[in-house]
Amino acid sequence: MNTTRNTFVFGLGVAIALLAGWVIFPRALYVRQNQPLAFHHKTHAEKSGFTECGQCHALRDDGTFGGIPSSDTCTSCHSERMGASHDEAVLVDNYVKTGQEVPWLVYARQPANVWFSHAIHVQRAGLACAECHSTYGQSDEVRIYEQNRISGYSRDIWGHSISRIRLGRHDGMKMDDCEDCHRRHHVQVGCLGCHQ
Amino acid sequence: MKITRRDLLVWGAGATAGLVFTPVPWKLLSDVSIWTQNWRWIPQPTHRPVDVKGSFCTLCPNGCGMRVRMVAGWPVGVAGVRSHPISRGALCPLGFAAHQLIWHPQRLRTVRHRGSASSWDEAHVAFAKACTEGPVVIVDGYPGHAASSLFEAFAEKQRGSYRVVSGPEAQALTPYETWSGVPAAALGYDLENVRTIVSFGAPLLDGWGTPGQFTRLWAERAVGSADPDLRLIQIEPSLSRTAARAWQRSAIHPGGETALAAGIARVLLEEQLVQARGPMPPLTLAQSAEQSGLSTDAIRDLARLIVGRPPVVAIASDDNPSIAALNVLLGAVGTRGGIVQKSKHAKSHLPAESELDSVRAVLIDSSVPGDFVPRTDAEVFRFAAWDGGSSKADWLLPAPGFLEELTDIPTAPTSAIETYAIASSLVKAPPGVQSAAQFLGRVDPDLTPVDKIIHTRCEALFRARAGTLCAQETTPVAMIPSVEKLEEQLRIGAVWMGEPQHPGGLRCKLSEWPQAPRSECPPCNSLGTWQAPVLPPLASKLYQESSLREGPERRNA
Amino acid sequence: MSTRYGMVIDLDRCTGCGACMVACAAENNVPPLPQATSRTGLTPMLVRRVSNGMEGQARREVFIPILCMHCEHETPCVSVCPQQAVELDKGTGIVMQMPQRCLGCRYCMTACPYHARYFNWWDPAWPQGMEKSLNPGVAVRMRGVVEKCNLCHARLHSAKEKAAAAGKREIDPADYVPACVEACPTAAIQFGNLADKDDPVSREAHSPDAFRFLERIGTEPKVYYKSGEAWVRALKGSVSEVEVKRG
Amino acid sequence: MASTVLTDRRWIERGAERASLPQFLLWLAPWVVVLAVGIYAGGLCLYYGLNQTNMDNRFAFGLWIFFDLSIIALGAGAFFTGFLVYLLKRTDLRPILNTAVVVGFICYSGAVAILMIDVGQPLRAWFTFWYPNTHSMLTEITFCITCYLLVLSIEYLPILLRNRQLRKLPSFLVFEHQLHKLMPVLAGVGAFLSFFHQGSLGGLYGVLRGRPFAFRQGFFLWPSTFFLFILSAIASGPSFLILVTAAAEKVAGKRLVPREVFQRLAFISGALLGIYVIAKAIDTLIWLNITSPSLGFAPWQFYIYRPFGTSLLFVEIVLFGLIPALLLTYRRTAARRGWLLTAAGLACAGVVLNRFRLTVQTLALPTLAFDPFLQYTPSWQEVASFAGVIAYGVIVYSLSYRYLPLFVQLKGDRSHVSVD
Repeated sequence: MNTTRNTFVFGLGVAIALLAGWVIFPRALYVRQNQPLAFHHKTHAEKSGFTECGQCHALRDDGTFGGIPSSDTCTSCHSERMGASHDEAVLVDNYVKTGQEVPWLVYARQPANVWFSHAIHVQRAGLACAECHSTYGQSDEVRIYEQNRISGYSRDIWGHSISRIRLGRHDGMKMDDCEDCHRRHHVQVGCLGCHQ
Repeated sequence: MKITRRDLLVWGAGATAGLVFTPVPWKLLSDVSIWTQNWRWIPQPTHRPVDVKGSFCTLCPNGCGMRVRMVAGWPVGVAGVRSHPISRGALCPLGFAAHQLIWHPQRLRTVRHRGSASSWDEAHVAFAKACTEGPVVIVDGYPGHAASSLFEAFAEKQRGSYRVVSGPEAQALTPYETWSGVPAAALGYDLENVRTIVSFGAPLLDGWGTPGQFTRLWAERAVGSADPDLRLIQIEPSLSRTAARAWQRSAIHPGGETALAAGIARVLLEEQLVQARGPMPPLTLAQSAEQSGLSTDAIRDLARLIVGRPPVVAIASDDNPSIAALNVLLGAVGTRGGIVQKSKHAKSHLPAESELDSVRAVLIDSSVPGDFVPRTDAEVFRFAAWDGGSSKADWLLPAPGFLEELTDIPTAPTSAIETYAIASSLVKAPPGVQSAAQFLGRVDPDLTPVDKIIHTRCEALFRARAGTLCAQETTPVAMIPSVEKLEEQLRIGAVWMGEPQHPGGLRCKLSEWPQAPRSECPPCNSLGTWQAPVLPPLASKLYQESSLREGPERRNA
Repeated sequence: MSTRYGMVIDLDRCTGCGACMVACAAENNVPPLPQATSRTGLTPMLVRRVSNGMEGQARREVFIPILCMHCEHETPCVSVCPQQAVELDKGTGIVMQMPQRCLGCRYCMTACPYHARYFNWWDPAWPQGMEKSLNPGVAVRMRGVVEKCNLCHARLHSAKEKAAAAGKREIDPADYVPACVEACPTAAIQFGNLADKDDPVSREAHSPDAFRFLERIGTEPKVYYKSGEAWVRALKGSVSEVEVKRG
Repeated sequence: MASTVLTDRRWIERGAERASLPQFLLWLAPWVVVLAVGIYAGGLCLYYGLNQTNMDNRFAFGLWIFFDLSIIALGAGAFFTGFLVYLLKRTDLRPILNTAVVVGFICYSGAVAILMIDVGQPLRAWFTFWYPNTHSMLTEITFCITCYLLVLSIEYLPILLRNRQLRKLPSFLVFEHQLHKLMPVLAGVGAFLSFFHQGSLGGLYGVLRGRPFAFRQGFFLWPSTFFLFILSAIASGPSFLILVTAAAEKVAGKRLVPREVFQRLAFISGALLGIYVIAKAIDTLIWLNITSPSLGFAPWQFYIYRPFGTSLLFVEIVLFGLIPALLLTYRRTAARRGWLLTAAGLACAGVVLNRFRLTVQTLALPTLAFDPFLQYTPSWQEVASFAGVIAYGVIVYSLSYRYLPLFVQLKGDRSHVSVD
């Protein structure tokens, strides 16, 4: 009787811990934030006729990566409101007209100690953008940005799977993921090859 | 069913055991260590494109060429410019951290009147009132730049006076002005052609003149063999960094330079080691030996050594006339490799060190070293970018700092060749900051503003069609199509360099050996010439974290 | 062929001005430390002043820039680090220190005979606003970790990126010059590839006046020194090999 | 009510004579104060960083590393006694075994606590397990010390569970029985780990090619200091046990272990110390005449700086080595309590001096020809955390002595003697 009860209580403890650890914890660990504007890659690609990521996310002359285009780029089309949506109004009034940059939340932002060169990976190694960034560039969704409360990293760095048992090829941008790919392609770089 | 304490214990044990098989402990362990790698209170650089701009260092009047790396409108690093004809890619250590000076904790941002907060308007009213009540003195630290013209014009209109505080290198040239009538500002050292230098304590390898010019020259010609092409003889009581690396050095008693110069002159004349005839110093060799701390034999040897490889020039660290007289005797004035006249239109100016009597107000420009204190009872308007803390001023007026102000850079004091450059304003000055030129421009709107003066100077250069423009490649001014093009080139870092002057024009008449007591020499600190009120914070590397410089006590907070 | 970056420092040309130290600190976002002393500061490049021990007229002094020597053989700091925060890069010969991996045990500092490693005793701090002057490309180190000269790695990164963008495999040597080398007004510090026999640095390193400090302990440092003065060359040994007093 | 507050009789072994609770608390009070100050000082170091210490870039290791090396050497009695009792079947040493375990546990946990303050980034210390550099002596030490501390905790557990109140819980009693069966295995594991890390601690300095005062040529993988450290640790460990037990006897005012146990420990300690002294002398000669000259360092230069003259070498090898070795092995001096304790004290001082010289002198001596000889004085924070760990040791030992059956032959412990 006593043993059964003990086993049950013990098991209950285990079960609650597992539930908390696998279900509640991953949710509690991240802050969910919306992007300042609902930007749709697909719409923009269709309207502009751009087919390559590099047409907006270009390399600069010195080889550094331009990242997200500045709000000047928006001005070329959005100098006046192009629709009735709320976000459109925000874009035009708050950013385009003031010349301020849109505070985009960058899913793939690596921390300060990482040195990642798009030029080397894209120009020299010939990697496709989707290799790391998945097909977000063709999607019509605005993803929620999730930020780790402790480390401050975007969730995309650790990857969506909390156990890091990877759901897909594009899940996770941690050092282990970089190393995996480097190993597969027999690329040898020292620590400071990718760190600064 | 009652929950016992035992149940809770067992439940806790189960939960603990279960937790080990969840990501919680492991992910937390990882995240906490990532947290230590990204502490939010540790600043990190911004990820923005880097822009490189050409400019000039304005920490001292020498104006070395600078390449400034800018990110998001702020300077993040500087480097020398190899194509600069005088500094030749070199900068002094302080120059390498100068871009941080705009953030110096002692940066002045508000107007202060006798220690309490005030405003520009009040300062204006006070200064305008002073101008109506009596003459005003304007003190300038970098004579010859565009703002100097404005100061002079203002002083002239107001029947006040324009005074200059000059550094030790410029002061060392004043005896020749007395003897030849050529302004000291028009003189320079023909270092490219000299083969023996006798330095009487001048910190030649320690920021003397244009730091890059002499050190480069020294490295190319004075090292690498036992008897190098350029002999540097350092005469100095202590083992300074210049003395440590000199070809020969003589340790003398402190203050023995005058006596030693006289002793050397006596040997030169007695042994007829020089062509020139000149006045015999009154000091005997024995007196000279006693006062300088060298033996008579050592003085004789030194004299012979000095003339052993002409051309030779003696360089003083202050306006000591005995050393200047030695140069006259050595034939080092107005000759190749000696002291030469570089300019026909430089002017001489009254020094600011003398007492300023019956003056209503004194306005001190931010180019004046922080430790300059005017000898006056008049109301003092002190412009400064940083609070050096040493100057007594009624009004402390915040001036634009490094890279924040458009200014031109005339020829460096020691240079043997004329140059002209423009340092553009690369960084926006903080609000509430005004230069002395802007301030005077508000008092008297008829004054020609600095940018106009600079443009006029460019026009003059363009019209003269002389000299070359040094940038990545050198272009004769005659080949430049328009004055706008010339000014544009100058504003992005090119340097105009004049034609070398024929050295023969300069003559010094010296009827008797100078005995005039030396004027008070400002204590030469180990910074060489640079006497800005504050040091860049990174100078802590030089002053505290290494044993390189004992120098002044740290002046930064 | 792998590259072996190295230096030859001509001590006859060093005037001890300290431009290399300041340029290094500015390049590598080393904080100014008002509270630091010569024993607690961060000076990945440190110019030391050494005398021949004599007094008066016979006294001679020399300035010796000390930085990480990037030891090639049995690199003392690499083998001791418990968690692989230090490594000798196979491709470049640079001894790399990874502050983000470092746990701050300082074992590597006791292992280094050149005292070229520095510990961040304080949190790095700049006067207000001065963080805007930080050099992009170099992460600021946190307190509690060891740092040292990484041969201005940010400049190597930029050079590599530039080469990749231009479609080249090798970097242009002119694009990769460490800050101290660039800053030296007398060109006393020469930088180049020691593995390339035609590189001027490689030739200088084999000149009779060239030497390395503590050569006999066998760590094959890649920073060479050079002097025409015998007493300076004699400093390469230990105290017992040089009859000099320390200045 | 007052009596229940002021008495803890029911937690103390039946029949064991212990001081009254107020007296005991009075004894503990100063140690608690020292511990509190130590924790505060350690907290300062963790919160503000190591600028709280007087260590610097040149003296990167200071008092703490010396302390770690010393107490781990002195704590060697734990594994070595276990090794003798369980593996070499020297059952006559069993009475001292519990004390040995407690002393070992105190020394190792204290060392780990100090190490955690000593590293600049304790929150990243686990990287050593995740990204270990197998060539590093420090990796070996970290692994072994952590594992051995775990072993010691498990060894300590049955002693803890034998407390008069705790053993009333049947499941604890069963657990303790089961643990006891494990003891020989644990002793074996502990001995293996300990031999290794005592050696690695020696290797820690011995591998430093850049520090010719410490650098030693190796046998197989390890420098000679690896073996010397093992020897000196197992030689001084038993001596330290003698000292600790004698101190406890002094406080208790009665004999706690049979005289023969002391005798046995003394002989083991003395004999090993003798071997160590010979090995150390040979090693010193090889180092002075072969190793360091080959690196360009002449022997005299290690001894020209006060206070690190050759006299210190004499003190270490003869005064604190050879003499206690003779005193401890010679039956008649070992039988005299005064001589025995003096000799044990000298032996412990010898190992402490050895650790001091290796940690401090190594860093103080110049390497480059233009290096100065350095000095370093620890800050109050370093001294306070050092003292805090000692206070922690005294407190844990006092509590263990009061509430746990440390000395098994005591009256009232019979039931548990039979368990063995």
